[in-house]
Amino acid sequence: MTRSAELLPENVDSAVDLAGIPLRNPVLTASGTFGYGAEFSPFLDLTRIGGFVAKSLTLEPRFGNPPPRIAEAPSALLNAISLENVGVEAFVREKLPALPEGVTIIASIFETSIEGYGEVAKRLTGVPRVAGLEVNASCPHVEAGGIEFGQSPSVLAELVRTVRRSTDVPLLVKLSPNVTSISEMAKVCEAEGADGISLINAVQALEVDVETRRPVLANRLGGLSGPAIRPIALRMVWQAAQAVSIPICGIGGIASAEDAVKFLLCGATAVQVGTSNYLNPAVAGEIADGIVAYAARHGFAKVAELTGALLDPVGPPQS
Amino acid sequence: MTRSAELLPENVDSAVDLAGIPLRNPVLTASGTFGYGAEFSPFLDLTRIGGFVAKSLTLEPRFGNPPPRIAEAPSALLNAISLENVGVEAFVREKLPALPEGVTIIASIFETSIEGYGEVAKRLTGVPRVAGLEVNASCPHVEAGGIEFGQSPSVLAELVRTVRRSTDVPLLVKLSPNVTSISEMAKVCEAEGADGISLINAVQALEVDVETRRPVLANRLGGLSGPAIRPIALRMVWQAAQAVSIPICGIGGIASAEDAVKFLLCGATAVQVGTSNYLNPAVAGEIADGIVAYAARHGFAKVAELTGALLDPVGPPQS
Amino acid sequence: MVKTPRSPSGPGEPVPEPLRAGATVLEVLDEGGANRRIRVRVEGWPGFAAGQFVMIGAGPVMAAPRTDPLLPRPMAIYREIDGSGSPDLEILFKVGGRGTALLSEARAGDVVSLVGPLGTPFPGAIPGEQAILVGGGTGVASIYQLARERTRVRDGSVSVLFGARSAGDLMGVDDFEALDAVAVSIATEDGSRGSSGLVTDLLAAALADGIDSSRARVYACGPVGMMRRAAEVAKTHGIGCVVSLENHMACGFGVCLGCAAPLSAGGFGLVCREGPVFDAEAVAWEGLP
Amino acid sequence: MVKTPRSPSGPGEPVPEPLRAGATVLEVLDEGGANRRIRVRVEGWPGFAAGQFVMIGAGPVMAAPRTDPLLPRPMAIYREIDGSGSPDLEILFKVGGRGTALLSEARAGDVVSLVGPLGTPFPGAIPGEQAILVGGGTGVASIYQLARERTRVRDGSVSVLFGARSAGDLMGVDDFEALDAVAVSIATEDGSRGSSGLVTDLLAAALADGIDSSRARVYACGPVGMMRRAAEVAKTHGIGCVVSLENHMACGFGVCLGCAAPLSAGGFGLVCREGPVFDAEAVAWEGLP
Ligand SMILES: Cc1cc2nc3c(=O)[nH]c(=O)nc-3n(C[C@H](O)[C@H](O)[C@H](O)COP(=O)(O)OP(=O)(O)OC[C@H]3O[C@@H](n4cnc5c(N)ncnc54)[C@H](O)[C@@H]3O)c2cc1C
Ligand SMILES: Cc1cc2nc3c(=O)[nH]c(=O)nc-3n(C[C@H](O)[C@H](O)[C@H](O)COP(=O)(O)OP(=O)(O)OC[C@H]3O[C@@H](n4cnc5c(N)ncnc54)[C@H](O)[C@@H]3O)c2cc1C
Ligand SMILES: Cc1cc2nc3c(=O)[nH]c(=O)nc-3n(C[C@H](O)[C@H](O)[C@H](O)COP(=O)(O)O)c2cc1C
Ligand SMILES: Cc1cc2nc3c(=O)[nH]c(=O)nc-3n(C[C@H](O)[C@H](O)[C@H](O)COP(=O)(O)O)c2cc1C
Ligand code: FES
Ligand code: FES
Repeated sequence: MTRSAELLPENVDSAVDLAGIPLRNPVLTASGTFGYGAEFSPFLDLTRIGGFVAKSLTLEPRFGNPPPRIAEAPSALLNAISLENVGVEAFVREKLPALPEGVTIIASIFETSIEGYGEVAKRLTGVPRVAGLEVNASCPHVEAGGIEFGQSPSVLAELVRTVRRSTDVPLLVKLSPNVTSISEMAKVCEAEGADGISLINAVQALEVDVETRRPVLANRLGGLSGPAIRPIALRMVWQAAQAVSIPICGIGGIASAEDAVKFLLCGATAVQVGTSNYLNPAVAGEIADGIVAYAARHGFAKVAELTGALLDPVGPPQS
Repeated sequence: MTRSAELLPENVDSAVDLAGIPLRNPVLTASGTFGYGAEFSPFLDLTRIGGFVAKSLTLEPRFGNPPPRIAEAPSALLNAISLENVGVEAFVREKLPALPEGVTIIASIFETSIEGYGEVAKRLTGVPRVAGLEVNASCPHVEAGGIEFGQSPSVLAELVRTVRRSTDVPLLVKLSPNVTSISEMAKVCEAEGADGISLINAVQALEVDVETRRPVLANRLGGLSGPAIRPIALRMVWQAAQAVSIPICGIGGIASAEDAVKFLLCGATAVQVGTSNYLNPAVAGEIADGIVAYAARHGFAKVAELTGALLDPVGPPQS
Repeated sequence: MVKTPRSPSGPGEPVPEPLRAGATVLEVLDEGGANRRIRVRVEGWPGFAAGQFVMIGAGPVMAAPRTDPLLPRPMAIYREIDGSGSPDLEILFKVGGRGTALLSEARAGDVVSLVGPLGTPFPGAIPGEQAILVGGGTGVASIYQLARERTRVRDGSVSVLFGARSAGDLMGVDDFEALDAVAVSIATEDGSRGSSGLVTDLLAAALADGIDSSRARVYACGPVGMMRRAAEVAKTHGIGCVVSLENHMACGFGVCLGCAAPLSAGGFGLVCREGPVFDAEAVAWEGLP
Repeated sequence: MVKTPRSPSGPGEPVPEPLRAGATVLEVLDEGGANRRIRVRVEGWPGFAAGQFVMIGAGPVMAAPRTDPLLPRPMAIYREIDGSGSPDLEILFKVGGRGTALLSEARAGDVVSLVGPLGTPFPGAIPGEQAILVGGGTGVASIYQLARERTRVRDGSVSVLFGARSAGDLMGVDDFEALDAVAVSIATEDGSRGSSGLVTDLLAAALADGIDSSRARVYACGPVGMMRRAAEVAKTHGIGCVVSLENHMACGFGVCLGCAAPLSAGGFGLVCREGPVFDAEAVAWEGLP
């Protein structure tokens, strides 16, 4: 598939279909990094991007971890926010109506029990503005029985099954990167009826202050995000794309259109921008434009054609 | 353990015992990043550091992967060198004698079969200059049956058992970070008689060139190393230290004495400096001096007392 | 377009809508020791209210993107150079870690990324307010604009108490002294300038001096311990205390939830949005790192 | 202290022991387009041999350590400014990616990290050597010192063939022209300077021009395709060809094994240690990316 003719960006079709969610373009913003959307309105026209994934919701409003909750690491952010959110009711009642028309919203759900997940999913089903659900199976710093939901194939299977039974909206499952085989986890989601998978969540990590001799986060462990994790995320997206045929939403360290294109080439249908939103609250819009420009320059008439368009490495000696 | 009195660096005892290997100070250099040692003699007096781990050896000399083998990533290096090495015989015959007296050498071993590992371990047993063996169970880019030796508890157990039976020299097992539970893997090593564990090896990753639309490495997947992975490595060292009582050698992104101290505080007895050697071939010596200076400033009379000296995070509200 | 954030004194003044911009460095001045003053021009700057801050890049933007250090740094807006409405801002900062070290190397013409103005400003003055401003270390940078504004309060008074480890750590003293009708006192821990001791001792002395508690208010910005102590001293005298917190931040505009401060009413407040200005009573000090 | 590395012409000249140092930037000159010339002073510089290179930091060392971009960049030592033995070095480079972009912003007084001199130099001259140097793009930076030295070969001759996409991409032409007894020819792909076409066409023409194949040798540095073609042209005329490869490198001194080039004899050669200079015949071109 070598393409020669360059196109004009206005002749490129940027729309993609992510697991039954039609998106204007493949750029979403990641849960927990975009608040409930309205916070970005001074900086970004929310209809310029594909949509956004809201902060993960629990049944009841929740407080998070005590501070310090964040720290800086090489090319990365370390965080342990935990479950802090307004709760599903306030989200539906206050946050959704505050958003302008034409903004695509995916709700993210999280709970400490599988039944809890199912319950939150039910409450969000049939809510007009909610285009899809993302199950956060991967929050790396919540001590729910020790390991993450997304770290055990059997627990993950039960979780996806339960949520699938609770809702008929498009269902994405967001995977934890802290596993031996991301392919295995992706297959579990596909088998249990997920419409798509999102990956990766933050990578479990630790940072220490040598002067105080203490962990920098009150929670001790946190999740590493930002550019540092991008090559790990890209590997996992590529591996998952080999393993399943449901669509993939690529996440991890995306800071530019070029970064986003890498994920599309490796098999992602759409991407989510996370930590970069903090550094430049307009970045998601710039990335959306940049992807179209890339597609045009490389002669792709549809952005959707970029998905999986990775070529093989330069070959071994041919002589 | 609050220490008040500062000490003079010359009054600090820098020696540590790593799994039966006496070290002048806790700074080793990591396998594959220090060649066979002599390459560093223009830059660094090798007796200034605790010792070095040589490039992993196979029974026969081996060629590695075709180029490109390396690429840059955010705060990181991505590599897919594979098995390239001179073989165990040439190492013993040519490389060891080239090293000055007083240099502590740990040989690293790698093979494509468990029997192969055992055989290499045998060949290195009783060789005068070899102070210890490190089993590289983790090379993330060698396609030995698909997964890494260090990714399956049962395979790892068999590997450690076999090598343990083949040698009586101090035995370190170097773990792969590409696992769900590093604690489980650490316990396997302890149960099978390893004298210590080293972690982490490079994290499996992928990088893509959007202009050529190809992976940047000929091998497609590679191992991510350097500062980007340090908080992940630190987390794994801390987790492993909770799980086992054999000594731990901490590896991953160490670029300064401060970085090294973080690993010691989290439970490492010694550390290995990898990628940073490429950027500054004298860095390991500077780190060794810096650790002693830190111990002195913080009133630790022995560097060994830094191991595990991490305090709890700032507490939750006490009122 | 304006929005109305929550403020410690109830619904606050409308504040300008923040923008994201490249700020052009005009100059970086050495203010002695590790202290620096950076002047930047921000095209389209919408103005700010006393107590607001910006998120400023960790070092200038260079020819090629660098991802380390990653996070921007929160910095109080010290003042607009030519008074209200000027797009030329001044920030006073101390070189400590990597971001401030890199920022100190910015040269005229360099561009630094900037998001702001952010945060909920100081509340409006009490009629005839006797404002006592307490600044510890770099905390004084957050209260200069407040001092300036409080001098305009009819029948009011403004005193500013500076605290620092040593004379060399003081910043901005000349600027405050140049303000009309502002009484400046200084305490240094080593006694190298002003009285010897803590700035909260100065505060205790000032309040003991017989003050009209119905018109007095204390404003404190500095290390947590100092603010907490200032609040206690004020409370002893039945005087209200407003503080400006300096938690670590990733975004600065309320989406990362990283800057949470525990509140005495339970739960957390976002320092970047509900703060940085809080009523001292609202803060659960024992949970603040 | 000297060591004797392997060289394409058998045991080579002893080369100086490398050092690791902070190099002080003297100036960075704009050479048109993306081309830059950086001058640095390296205290204790031990000298170098034609064909050697340094690993130079991706941008200047700043007040605080930054870990991105991480790797140093390999750059040929263009020349010592005041002739042999001077600690002032010149490097010619092209701004392409992040490291070279940052390096181009270095200012006088800045420090860049440097390790070198590294690599196996060009082999000694054949008696009466007729040296034909072919430089494509930034490849010319690797052959200036060689050109200079070959002018001293008794009864020899030196011609230098420059190739570039366009006139603006050429670098160092004036320096080569200023050398005594060096014949300079230029080819640009767009014909904007010199003849229109590829530098390897110039080479073919030069060799077809009747040359003493027993005394002639071709030296090529530039893009892989260009070097490969130069080697083929030379071979057609029964003339030896020496190339200087530019693989990606992490360390530059033989320990990361990242720079491996496939060899025609099987296996790989380390470009940083066995090279960058190789006999063209020794390279398995089809395996070189
Ligand atoms: C609202 C607000 C206003 C501020 N105003 C000023 C000001 O006007 N002048 C001034 O000198 N300082 C001010 N500070 C503190 C300033 O933000 C920190 O000193 C600065 O972030 C430290 O960065 P660094 O690169 O030196 O440190 P590093 O140690 O490299 O920082 C690492 C990370 O920790 C964070 N961090 C470290 N120390 C602090 C701190 N004390 N407060 C908050 N975050 C910290 C950094 O932002 C960064 O994310 C303010 C902080 C806040 C929250
Ligand atoms: C022995 C040797 C001598 C060289 N001499 C010169 C010279 O004198 N002048 C000059 O302009 N260039 C020279 N090069 C090429 C130069 O090293 C690259 O252009 C430079 O590394 C690109 O860095 P960047 O930051 O612009 O690119 P980036 O794309 O940011 O680089 C990313 C990574 O890829 C590597 N890389 C990218 N392109 C190349 C390349 N062409 N060759 C090797 N590595 C590359 C970088 O070193 C870095 O590790 C030489 C290369 C070698 C091996
Ligand atoms: C401060 C912070 C809070 C986050 N909260 C959530 C969350 O509530 N739910 C979730 O699924 N992911 C959460 N994430 C993970 C991100 O959505 C994303 O998966 C991760 O940060 C990797 O992407 P990035 O490198 O682009 O940030 C959070 C990340 C950060 C940095
Ligand atoms: C180029 C390269 C080659 C490596 N080769 C080996 C090897 O042969 N055996 C091994 O156990 N680890 C090898 N490693 C892994 C390192 O020893 C180390 O575990 C890893 O790089 C993480 O440490 P760092 O971040 O300090 O580099 C290699 C790493 C690099 C970068
Ligand atoms: S700094 Fe991000 S929410 Fe306050
Ligand atoms: S660049 Fe490291 S071995 Fe050549």
